[in-house]
Amino acid sequence: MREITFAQAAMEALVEEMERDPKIFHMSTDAPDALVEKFGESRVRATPIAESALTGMAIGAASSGFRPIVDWRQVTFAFVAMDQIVNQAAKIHYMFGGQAQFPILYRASVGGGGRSAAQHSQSPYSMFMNMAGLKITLASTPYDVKGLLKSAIRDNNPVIAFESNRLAGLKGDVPQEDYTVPIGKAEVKREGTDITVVALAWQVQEALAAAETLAAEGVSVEVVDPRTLIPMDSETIRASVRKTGRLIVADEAGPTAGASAEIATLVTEDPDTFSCLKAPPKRICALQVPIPYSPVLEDHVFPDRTKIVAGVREVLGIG
Amino acid sequence: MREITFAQAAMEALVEEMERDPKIFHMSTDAPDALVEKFGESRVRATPIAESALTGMAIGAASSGFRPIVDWRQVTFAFVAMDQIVNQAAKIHYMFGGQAQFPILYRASVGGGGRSAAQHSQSPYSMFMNMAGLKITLASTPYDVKGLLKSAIRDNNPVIAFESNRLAGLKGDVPQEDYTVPIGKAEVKREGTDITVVALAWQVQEALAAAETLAAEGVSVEVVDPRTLIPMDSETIRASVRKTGRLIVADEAGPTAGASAEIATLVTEDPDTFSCLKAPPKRICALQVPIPYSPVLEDHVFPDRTKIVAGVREVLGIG
Amino acid sequence: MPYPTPETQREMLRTMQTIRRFEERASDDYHAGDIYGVVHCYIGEEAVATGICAALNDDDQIISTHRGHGHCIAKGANLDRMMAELYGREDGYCKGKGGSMHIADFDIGMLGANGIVAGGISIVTGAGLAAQLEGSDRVAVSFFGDGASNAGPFHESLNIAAKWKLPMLYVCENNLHSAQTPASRTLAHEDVAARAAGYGIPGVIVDGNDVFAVYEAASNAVARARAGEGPTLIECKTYRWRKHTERPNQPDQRTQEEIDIWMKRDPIARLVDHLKSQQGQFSDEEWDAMDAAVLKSIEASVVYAKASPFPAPEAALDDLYAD
Amino acid sequence: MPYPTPETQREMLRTMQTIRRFEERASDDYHAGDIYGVVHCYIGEEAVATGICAALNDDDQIISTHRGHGHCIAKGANLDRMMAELYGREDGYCKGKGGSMHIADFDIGMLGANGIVAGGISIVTGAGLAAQLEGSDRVAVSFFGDGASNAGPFHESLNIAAKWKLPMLYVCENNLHSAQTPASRTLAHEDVAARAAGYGIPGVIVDGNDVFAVYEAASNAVARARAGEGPTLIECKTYRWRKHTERPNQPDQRTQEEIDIWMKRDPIARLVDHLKSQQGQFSDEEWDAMDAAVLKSIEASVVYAKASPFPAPEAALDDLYAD
Ligand SMILES: Cc1ncc(C[n+]2csc(CCOP(=O)(O)OP(=O)(O)O)c2C)c(N)n1
Ligand SMILES: Cc1ncc(C[n+]2csc(CCOP(=O)(O)OP(=O)(O)O)c2C)c(N)n1
Ligand SMILES: [Mg+2]
Ligand SMILES: [Mg+2]
Repeated sequence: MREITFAQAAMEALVEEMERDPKIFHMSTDAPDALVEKFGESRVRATPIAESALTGMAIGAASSGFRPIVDWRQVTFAFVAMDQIVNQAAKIHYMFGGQAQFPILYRASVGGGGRSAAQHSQSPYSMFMNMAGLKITLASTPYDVKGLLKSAIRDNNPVIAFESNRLAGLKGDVPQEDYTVPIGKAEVKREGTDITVVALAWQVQEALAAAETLAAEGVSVEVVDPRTLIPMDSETIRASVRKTGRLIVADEAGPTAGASAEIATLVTEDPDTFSCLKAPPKRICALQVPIPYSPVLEDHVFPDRTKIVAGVREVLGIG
Repeated sequence: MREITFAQAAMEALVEEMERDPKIFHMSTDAPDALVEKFGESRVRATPIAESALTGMAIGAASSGFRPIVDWRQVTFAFVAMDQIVNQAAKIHYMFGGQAQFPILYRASVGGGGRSAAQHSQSPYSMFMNMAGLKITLASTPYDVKGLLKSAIRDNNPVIAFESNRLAGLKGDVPQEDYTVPIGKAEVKREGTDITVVALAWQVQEALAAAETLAAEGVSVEVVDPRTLIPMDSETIRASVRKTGRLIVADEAGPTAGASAEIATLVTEDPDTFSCLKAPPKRICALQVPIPYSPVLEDHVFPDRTKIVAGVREVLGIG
Repeated sequence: MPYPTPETQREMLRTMQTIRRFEERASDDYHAGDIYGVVHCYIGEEAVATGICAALNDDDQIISTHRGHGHCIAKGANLDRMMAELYGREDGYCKGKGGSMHIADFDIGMLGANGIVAGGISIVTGAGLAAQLEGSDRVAVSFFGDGASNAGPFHESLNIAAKWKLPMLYVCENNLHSAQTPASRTLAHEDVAARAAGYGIPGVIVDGNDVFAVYEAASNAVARARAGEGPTLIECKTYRWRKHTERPNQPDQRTQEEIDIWMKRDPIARLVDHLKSQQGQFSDEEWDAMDAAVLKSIEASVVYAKASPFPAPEAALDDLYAD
Repeated sequence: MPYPTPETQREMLRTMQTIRRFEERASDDYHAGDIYGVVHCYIGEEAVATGICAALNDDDQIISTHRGHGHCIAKGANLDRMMAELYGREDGYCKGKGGSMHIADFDIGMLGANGIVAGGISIVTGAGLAAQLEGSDRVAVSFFGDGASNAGPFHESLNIAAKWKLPMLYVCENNLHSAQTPASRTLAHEDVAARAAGYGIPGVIVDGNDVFAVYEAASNAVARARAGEGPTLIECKTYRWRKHTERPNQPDQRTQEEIDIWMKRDPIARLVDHLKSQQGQFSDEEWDAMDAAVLKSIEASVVYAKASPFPAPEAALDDLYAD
């Protein structure tokens, strides 16, 4: 297999799907060169800075037989389009009694680490989880992002694919052949017996590194990657916690009403899983502040492998 | 003391504060008659339908020495203003290093029950909880809404006051004298020993009714009302659960990444409280769907006293 | 432009009267408690939807607003399924999930009423983009109010449609009010059509109570759109006779004087007068018969609605996702 | 309008040169790794901020964009604290929390650079409303790009400001590009100023590389605003010399030819030529001395920045709320 980066894998998914299906077109405020060269300016549209309009136009085009892709780029730019996301894309299939389909892929970068400060750094996926009607993916590897984007493009519903900025350069094995990663299936990224770390996106990589460190100390960490936030594969997560009896959720978003709170609650509210818990669940998240600019501040805000290692030790009552 | 409605109490808060402080002015797409008559069209502005602009204008006016109130009306209308809420109001005090103050009250109605369907019925407060930088109130009684609105208006930060549609006509005692309800303080609305029901807004009324029903069966329910969602008074909630050992969160919002998930997690992640838990926490929430129009559908979606009673019995393993 | 054929004129009249009678009935049944939530009536503005849709083909697409019954009917929606939706029943267009503010019929190119002011403008612009991408000669029409014209999506959509020469009609129903607020307090320039200049597209003002004027403007705009020349902004000056909504406690700041002036400009009476004045073209009897037929179809829709069951409560969980 | 006084002209030149030198240094130090994140340079557009701010009083207010250094400097911001902010230090304007895209100085009426395109337009409109409510004669100025003029907030804010006659200047810096996308592909009408007609306000086009032209337009608009006659839209045609950002891998679709044409229209060289051509008004030595002084102040700002400590990590938790 080839090694390619997360960003390359994502772009491959778009290229291959656009080759496969002429009904797919792409809109974003700057058009990606790789797509323009292959598919031309009509199918790959550089648009005015009007994300609200793009988001809505995708809905109308989708119900007219197309399969639009809108790249919001940084998720913070998507907030100008929030009405079209919350009140329109998420609701209208349901509200109109299911009479039309809206196959749309919305893409957005999340996260931080780029010293880009508060208006270009955020991981607000839980805001989109709270409303009903969307599907949401959040990949952690090049393999997954390509497979998830393909599933998202082929899905007949609006799907938001969030991609963590920090992963863009991450390399990993990606097959040449066509494949998909199903929406709604978590993956155990590393098996273990002492504690479950449910990690999201970049934190999967951090959790795997932490697990490696801890393995040297004889601590066996299971790393579970939900891969899609909606629908959430609660069964895989609960099964892991029933096995290990302990839960950490690692997320680069702030904790408050976050995906981390949802995952912790999915675990604790399930009577069978609750009865297996040997320790309280723990969230290892970003500090609950906007993301600051200065490197020393930004690095302090985000969780990382060191904080996960410390958290595991705390939950296990060691060191 | 007088009995007045929730809506009247809220309006009194605005009138009294505007009388007290000439720097307060009001903007909304239709101007409330009661305010226009008292303060005139300059201070009480009927605006174009441009909630994004209003939300932003409040920020600029606030940093110039005013204390604006913007009534978004239904919260679903506020999504067009989401950039100004998330990227601007919530972030700029922090992002600019605290150099200016932004005392703003944003008001919005949440909830359902009015057969107004998906685009006019939603309780998305957890979306606003996930971002850092706002304060958020959610009152359940006429007394609280007046006191909380006064605190919100006097606060030097952007505060969102969510008010549940179903409470508008609820009557309750409200003193004539000036008083405030502090932001960040929960209230035990009814004491009990067997189970804690943390209830939000309209669900406080439902939980109190359920508690009454259950009392007749010898079940003692403690009802805790957080009253503000940010900051959340986790200590009062945890203390109650340490006493009762059992938790239900009742919320008219859908559960997923909701305030209910946050409250459940605040309880379970605290080691002292976790060790007191005799049963898994339970969420009694709206079904995770957009709100449908037809009465039979809408009523099926929302939680109510009957569902709370059933939930309490289930958690206690009775009936 | 010559008048439409007599048959088309009658068709227009039938459509306008159907809108009016449908809403009179919907209002009655709302006050009787059979229809729920919020109902916004279009009465007084019937010539706009009718004149525009008369210029469209069946496969052309429109999007509507919170005040959507007129657009639905003018585009050819089924009255039974509309009424059943208002009644919250299983056979309603949205299986009871939508109600008055959300009637849609994608099969006839009616992309939905929309409860968010200006919420539909970009959506239907996407339908226009779809037509262009397909190379079809379909056009797409956005209906919206004077109030909506002050919202961001209006601007973003018109700019894109103009730049990309999308086959669009942007139809502003300027009824001089947005809820309780008069347009004179919200529109910086009293003519919404004046904004077209900023996008380099035609901005046309028509008497929205004159169905022929609306039809003519629409026909020109449709021809332009089909020719690949891009969008037109059509501002129809009109008026709603009723309060903003049918809610019992709905306030209304408008003066009776203003209302009276506009009721004298009744678009339906005008068309009837026109038909009658064209000697021998339209008799009182014909008009009565037409109205009776319209009323019958409305009555039938109520019968249909009442016969349709309420959805099962559990149906609330259906339709969240497409397969 | 007569030229500004020679002293004012020199002041303008000093401001423009300060902007340019500040950014040349910021770019160098960014590439050296001392400044982080994203830096957008204003070089080539200095006459806009300078000409506009020269027409303002100290207590007038402005809001900026992601490309904000020029606006800060023209409004009188402290170079030391600007540079310290770019360096991410404790003595920076935002204590290191904001960086290049978020420099603000509320004390001098600079309401902040803003990382969201069009994000500041409504905020500063609120400052204009505050001035009006207070009865003060302050004006407020929104700077934004051609790209931002296609976004909803532009439309909503201009309509409100026009309707309410707010004391506002809306200054579009049309540098013919938004990131990689040329304005010719995004603006339905090539002149943003054409949109003013839709709001019934003046829309003025000026040569944005001619500081006197900008100053004159600004002075007229300020007079109009202070007289209670409402806002003006001023479109300044200009050009950025550098790529969209200073990122090493920043793409650039613009042709060298286009860049060269605009570099020949250098606003600074034009002002220098003007000063020199007015016999005896400005010598080479004076210009060299001015530039040397400017460079010295920039150098001093770097020294200040480097001497300032990084914030303590825990400071990340400060400033979330005002007391
Ligand atoms: C974004 C948004 N803001 C406010 C409302 C509340 N609202 C519903 S209809 C209406 C007035 C709309 O006026 P206009 O666009 O002129 O349409 P009309 O009702 O006159 O047909 C308002 C303010 C809404 N539905 N959506
Ligand atoms: C809402 C939003 N969309 C996209 C971006 C990304 N972005 C940053 S600057 C820029 C181009 C802005 O162009 P313009 O307004 O003309 O200003 P200029 O950079 O030319 O000064 C874009 C697309 C953003 N910051 N905000
Ligand atoms: Mg109107
Ligand atoms: Mg530009």
